[in-house]
Amino acid sequence: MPLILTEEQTMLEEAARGFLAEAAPIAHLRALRDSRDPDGVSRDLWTSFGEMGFAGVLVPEAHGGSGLGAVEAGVIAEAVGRNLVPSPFLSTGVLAATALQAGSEEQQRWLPEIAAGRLIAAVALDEGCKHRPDQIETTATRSGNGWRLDGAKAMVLDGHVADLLIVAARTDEGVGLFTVAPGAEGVEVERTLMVDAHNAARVTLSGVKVQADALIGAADGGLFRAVCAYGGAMVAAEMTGAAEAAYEQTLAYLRERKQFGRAIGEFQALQHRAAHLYAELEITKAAVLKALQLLDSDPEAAGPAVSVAKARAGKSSELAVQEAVQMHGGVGMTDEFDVGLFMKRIRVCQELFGDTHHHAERLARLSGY
Amino acid sequence: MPLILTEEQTMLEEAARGFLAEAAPIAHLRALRDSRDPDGVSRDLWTSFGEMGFAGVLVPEAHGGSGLGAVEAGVIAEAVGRNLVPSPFLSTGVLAATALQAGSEEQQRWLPEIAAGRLIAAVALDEGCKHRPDQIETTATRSGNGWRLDGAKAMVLDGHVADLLIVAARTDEGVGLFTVAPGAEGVEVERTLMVDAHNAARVTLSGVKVQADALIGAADGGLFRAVCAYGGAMVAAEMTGAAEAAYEQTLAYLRERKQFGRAIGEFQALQHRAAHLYAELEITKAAVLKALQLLDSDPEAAGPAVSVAKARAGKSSELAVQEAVQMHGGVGMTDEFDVGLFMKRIRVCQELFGDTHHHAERLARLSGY
Amino acid sequence: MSDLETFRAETRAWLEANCPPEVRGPVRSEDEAIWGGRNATFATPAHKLWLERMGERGWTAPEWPKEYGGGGLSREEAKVLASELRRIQAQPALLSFGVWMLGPALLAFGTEEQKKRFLPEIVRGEIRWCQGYSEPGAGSDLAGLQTRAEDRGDHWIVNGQKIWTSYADKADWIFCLVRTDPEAPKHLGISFVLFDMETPGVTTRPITLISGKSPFCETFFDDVRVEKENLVGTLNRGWDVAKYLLAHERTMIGAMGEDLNARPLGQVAADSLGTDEAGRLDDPMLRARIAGMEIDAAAFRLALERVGDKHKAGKAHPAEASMLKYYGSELNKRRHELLMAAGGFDALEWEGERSREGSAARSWLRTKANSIEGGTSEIQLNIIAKHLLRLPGA
Amino acid sequence: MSDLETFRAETRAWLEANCPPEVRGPVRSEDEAIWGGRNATFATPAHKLWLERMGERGWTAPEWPKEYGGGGLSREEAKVLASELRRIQAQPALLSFGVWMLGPALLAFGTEEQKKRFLPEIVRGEIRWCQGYSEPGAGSDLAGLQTRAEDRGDHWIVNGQKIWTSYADKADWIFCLVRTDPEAPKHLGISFVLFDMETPGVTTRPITLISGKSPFCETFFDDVRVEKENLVGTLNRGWDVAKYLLAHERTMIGAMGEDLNARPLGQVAADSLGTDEAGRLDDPMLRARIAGMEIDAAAFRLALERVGDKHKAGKAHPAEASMLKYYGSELNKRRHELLMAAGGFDALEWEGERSREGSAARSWLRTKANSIEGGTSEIQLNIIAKHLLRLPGA
Repeated sequence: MPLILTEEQTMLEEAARGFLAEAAPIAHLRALRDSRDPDGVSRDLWTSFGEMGFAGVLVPEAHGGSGLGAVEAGVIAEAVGRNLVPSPFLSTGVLAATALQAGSEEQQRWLPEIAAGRLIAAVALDEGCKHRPDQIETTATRSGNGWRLDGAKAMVLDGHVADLLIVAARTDEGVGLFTVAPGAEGVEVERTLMVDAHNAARVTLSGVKVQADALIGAADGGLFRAVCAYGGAMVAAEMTGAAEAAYEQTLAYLRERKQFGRAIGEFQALQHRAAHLYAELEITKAAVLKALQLLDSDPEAAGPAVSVAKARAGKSSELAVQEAVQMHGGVGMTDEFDVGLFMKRIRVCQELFGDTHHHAERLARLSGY
Repeated sequence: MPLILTEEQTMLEEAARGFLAEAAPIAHLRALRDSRDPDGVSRDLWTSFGEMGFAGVLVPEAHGGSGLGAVEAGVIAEAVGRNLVPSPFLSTGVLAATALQAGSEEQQRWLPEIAAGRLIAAVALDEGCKHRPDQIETTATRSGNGWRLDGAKAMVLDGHVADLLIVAARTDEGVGLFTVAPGAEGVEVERTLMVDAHNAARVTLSGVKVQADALIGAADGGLFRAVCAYGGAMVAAEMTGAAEAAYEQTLAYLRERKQFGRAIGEFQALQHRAAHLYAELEITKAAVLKALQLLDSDPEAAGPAVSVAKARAGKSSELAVQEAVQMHGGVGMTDEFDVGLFMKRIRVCQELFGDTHHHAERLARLSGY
Repeated sequence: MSDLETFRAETRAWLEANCPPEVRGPVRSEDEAIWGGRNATFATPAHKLWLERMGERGWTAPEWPKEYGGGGLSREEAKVLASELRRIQAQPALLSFGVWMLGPALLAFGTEEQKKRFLPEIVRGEIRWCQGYSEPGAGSDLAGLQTRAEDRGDHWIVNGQKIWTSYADKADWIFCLVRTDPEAPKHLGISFVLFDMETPGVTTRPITLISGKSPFCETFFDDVRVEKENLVGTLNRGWDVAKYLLAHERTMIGAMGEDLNARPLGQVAADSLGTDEAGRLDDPMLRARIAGMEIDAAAFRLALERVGDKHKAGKAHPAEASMLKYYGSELNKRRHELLMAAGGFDALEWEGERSREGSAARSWLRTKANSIEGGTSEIQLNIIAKHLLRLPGA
Repeated sequence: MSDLETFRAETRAWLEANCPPEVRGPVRSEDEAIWGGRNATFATPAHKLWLERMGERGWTAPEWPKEYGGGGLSREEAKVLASELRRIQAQPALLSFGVWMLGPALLAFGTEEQKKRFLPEIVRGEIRWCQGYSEPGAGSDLAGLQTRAEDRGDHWIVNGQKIWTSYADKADWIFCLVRTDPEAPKHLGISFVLFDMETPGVTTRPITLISGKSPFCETFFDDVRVEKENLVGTLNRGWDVAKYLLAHERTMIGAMGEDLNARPLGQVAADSLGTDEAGRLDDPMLRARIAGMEIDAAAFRLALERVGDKHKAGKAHPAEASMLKYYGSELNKRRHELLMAAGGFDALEWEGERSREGSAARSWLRTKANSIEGGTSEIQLNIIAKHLLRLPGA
């Protein structure tokens, strides 16, 4: 498969960029942040995601979705990144949609709701302060006909506005994913206000009782890993979008801003740094697209490619936002300019589904050293 | 103590630089290399080191030396580095002189010979392919009244021209240093021709018998560590000298060489890289001087400072020679220009007494993480 | 016992007796910082006492001459004092642009009268100063300065606007660059003047940064009267004063990242991420980067000391301050990137008690200004290339 | 079965039958490299056979048209062929500046006659080519070209000197930039010509590099006769041909570091340094740097593939070759720095069998030229800044 977008994918890219630049430019994030919006996302916008076919990009057509693949979802994630759009696309459109497809018929009835942008589902995976999929300590123990869940989850995207929770918990067999009603007894949800003004929450589960059929698919860890792989690749795509937008703003600033009587973009030292950054970003784009393609064509083999993509996205987008602020100088430090918002979002994305260090470690082990 | 050279030390610096620029400029190294000199060092030059008081800089005055300290030895090492001088200064003037001072009266009788530049002594410390002082596998076992030595040593500086060997070997107590005659039965010495055209050898010891009094001082590892600390600091000093000389040649080239109608030093991208390198080198110089001062004033506490100095010297001098070759362009790749010789020497110095990685690891452990 | 050893013993005894326990240990919040000034606030009465005691001894400016209220210490004695303060983890008795920046400029360029008038109250922390250099649109290029001072005989009338004036809203006086000769080219025609921030026509407006509320302000001058006796240095040669002072500022910003009471970053990371069986931080890749940064930081501290010693010995080139400023601020940015990685999800919180109102994230973002304020890293590299490397066209 | 699957099956079967065992597995020494040419030498008869078989099929230039001796494969088929060659660890059947550089230029700029004459013998490895661009003193700045071609009606007389001509002492023909109009400014007035290295007046002298003996030569032209029929492209517009061809060279040098049969560097390092209880390379700091490099290398391989695919789809900007050249050569330098660190003392030896005549050290030093030859890294960054970023004054 050529490592470029198909014509259909390019059309989707244009549609997603166009729609989001119109409906949810960065001003949208600022408005939610500055009004201290209690939801932190707009349900109306999420409904529009449904209408555009974005919310259900990964939902099979039989369940009212677009039935497309990871590449198409990545194209949307990238547009989300470019505009720093706060939305349940990642939590619900990617993670929950991926998880629920593996579920029972009963569980799959949530899929049309997701595709329509009517339902927000939060997937509670991480614990502690870093993404460590091998160290899930939340437990699911058999209790009567069902399960009992105990543990504390962190960085639950959209946790405080979720209509449905999906919780990763350790069973005797391995890590399984369980559907939990946010209002169930023993569930506590605390919104955490984040540096990037996107949504996250801490979720505590104390003796939460769920039915036997709350388990999605098998509890062998396979679905959990698959959800993490989709999450990692999608966040990498979002990061490339955000990094590229910050880069474009910086290039524009280099062309416009005058100092010592010349456009600062004429200074060769800045030219070389900008050119180096261009190379870093292009190389990352190839890695991200490859990971997305493999998730579609050979998901079993996609793991290392996702790690390469996420590690590269972390490295190159960090450089992009650092250079963006530095090259903007003083104004880059003000809240008024957007480059700082890109820096904040990239920092959060680094932590989601494992940072550069995590994936480097993972790849080193996979490579046998 | 101020972190600058005293007046006396500055005078010594001038003397050492002047003498070596005259008596052993880089042409000296080239002549030995191109004639495939079997010794790889000039014994006449070593005698001159004796006459100048350099060979015995660390030898007490009572034994005919200058009775100076690590800072003064470092000043000479730096001048050696600037001129890429192949000489037994490190092996004999630093390592052997440090070791033998802790020895018996009998052993100290070698010191005047060293101070006079008449004796070359090689100190065989390392094994395998990296400096790993915690993994010495050469053994010294009690045998009759004396010891029996078995093992294989690598990177023995001046090993094939040595009049005396000093060998680190593990005893029941710890690692001890033993004097061994190069001609003793069971000793095999193989010269290894190195990338930098400096001297090294592999030494194999098979059931080598030495007297009880061959052990220098105690076998508790203390002297071994002290010799390694002196070696590390002195190589760091040599590296700063070599890096600085390569840097100066590069600055000169930047000022002279014209391209696209301008001196290449006018290009801002190169200016910024040269300025960054300046900062790296200056910061390393402070670290190296501190390590040398502590070896004189508080040797017990000098360990971490030596590691900082050697790690920094590795990092900054590698950058210096890489930039030197790159900024020289094609001619920098030719054997005719000196920058390549600096690159080669720096690579060898990286490996001597632990590279940047080794010392970073050591410091991390010492810092409790 | 050498003189220095005697001095150390006496200093230790005095500190033991005079440094209150409340001002020992890491600075826990911004409130604890002692800035002094007319409207000074103190976290505790002990903080006030600490400033008073240190100020009285001149130890808030240890190396300044005694006649101007300073400590009159030699460089070696000042090092001993600093190490004794470190030993007991004493918090700084005074943070002051007066001590760091204006004072050195006055000592070098001020009249005897100016020194007598301004220095002692700086040492005692009675007057808080701010700096007025940057202007909108001028950035690192001070030659483009627009604020104008019109000559009115014994005084000037100043009109214009400054930006990035730290703590302008809290400062009592300002040292300020104004254009006194609009015809002169570039750096000429600029003068260095002092005036009271309560003078009619001065207004300030804080700037919100990506890290949140900030000490930076926009400052506006609308027909502000400035007495001519408050000119520092020669008329129209304010650039010389500013350059001298910028060098001091650079060293300061370069060193700013250094909280000497701070624990090694690797240990901080181990607290949050744990260690493996061998006691190593349980994130090998992060650990490697931390170790690299800590080595550079250790060497940088020594370089700071070395440049100070060279300075004292009359062997320092003024442009070495640019080297320290450049390296120190880049280092501090690296440090905080690593702190964020070590903190993980916890360090991303922006509000609330658990995160102490997002202190990790806000500090991280704040460091991004280090390589911009006081002359960008690019400007410092230009200065090194020109003045230390003497590269053509630099 | 799709067409591509059929092609894969057929290719696999053909390779199984035709790729001798002697040419499988890593290239163990320079002697094994197959360069072809009039005076070709082969490590074994199997190597000769391998070139003949692949050349006959056109698979030494898989994507060239069949009419000129090429393989006539589509891009997708060529990828399948490459992956099948990798699968059996086949050594390259031909290393050739003709295939990599001259061929693409001839396909784009050559006359039908030139294509018919030169391309098939390039594919079969019968004629070995070298490149004459750089001149002493001109370096990356080809505008300063001095080699002059004097018009003599049906031929030119060429005088001048080239440097960095790889394998000039072993090549049969040269493609060469000469100045055909001494009056024209800068890049104009230069033409792209071909001639036989056996023409009277051509002499070569190898250059000794820091890595030892090198393929590079100085090449001298003393009244060398060049037929006008061997002009490629338009007279005085040789710069267009050269630019096109440089882009190809850049991609090639960028990718050169990639020995696709090579083991992961981390495993190579573990061989020499050992592993800890957890199976991790026993040098945590080196391990971290290796992992970072391997990630960049993996991503770079994908970027190479992606630019190829964009090219095929008509969506690649020619300057993207500069991006690949820049990144690939810097990456290769990093790889060899790490290989040296992993090899330690052993990798420092310069002669003797144990070190295979210093192969690690020589390879390491050789990589330092990657970012100089074919346009320095700085030139590539300039090109990116100008043509891709459109920065002012670039």
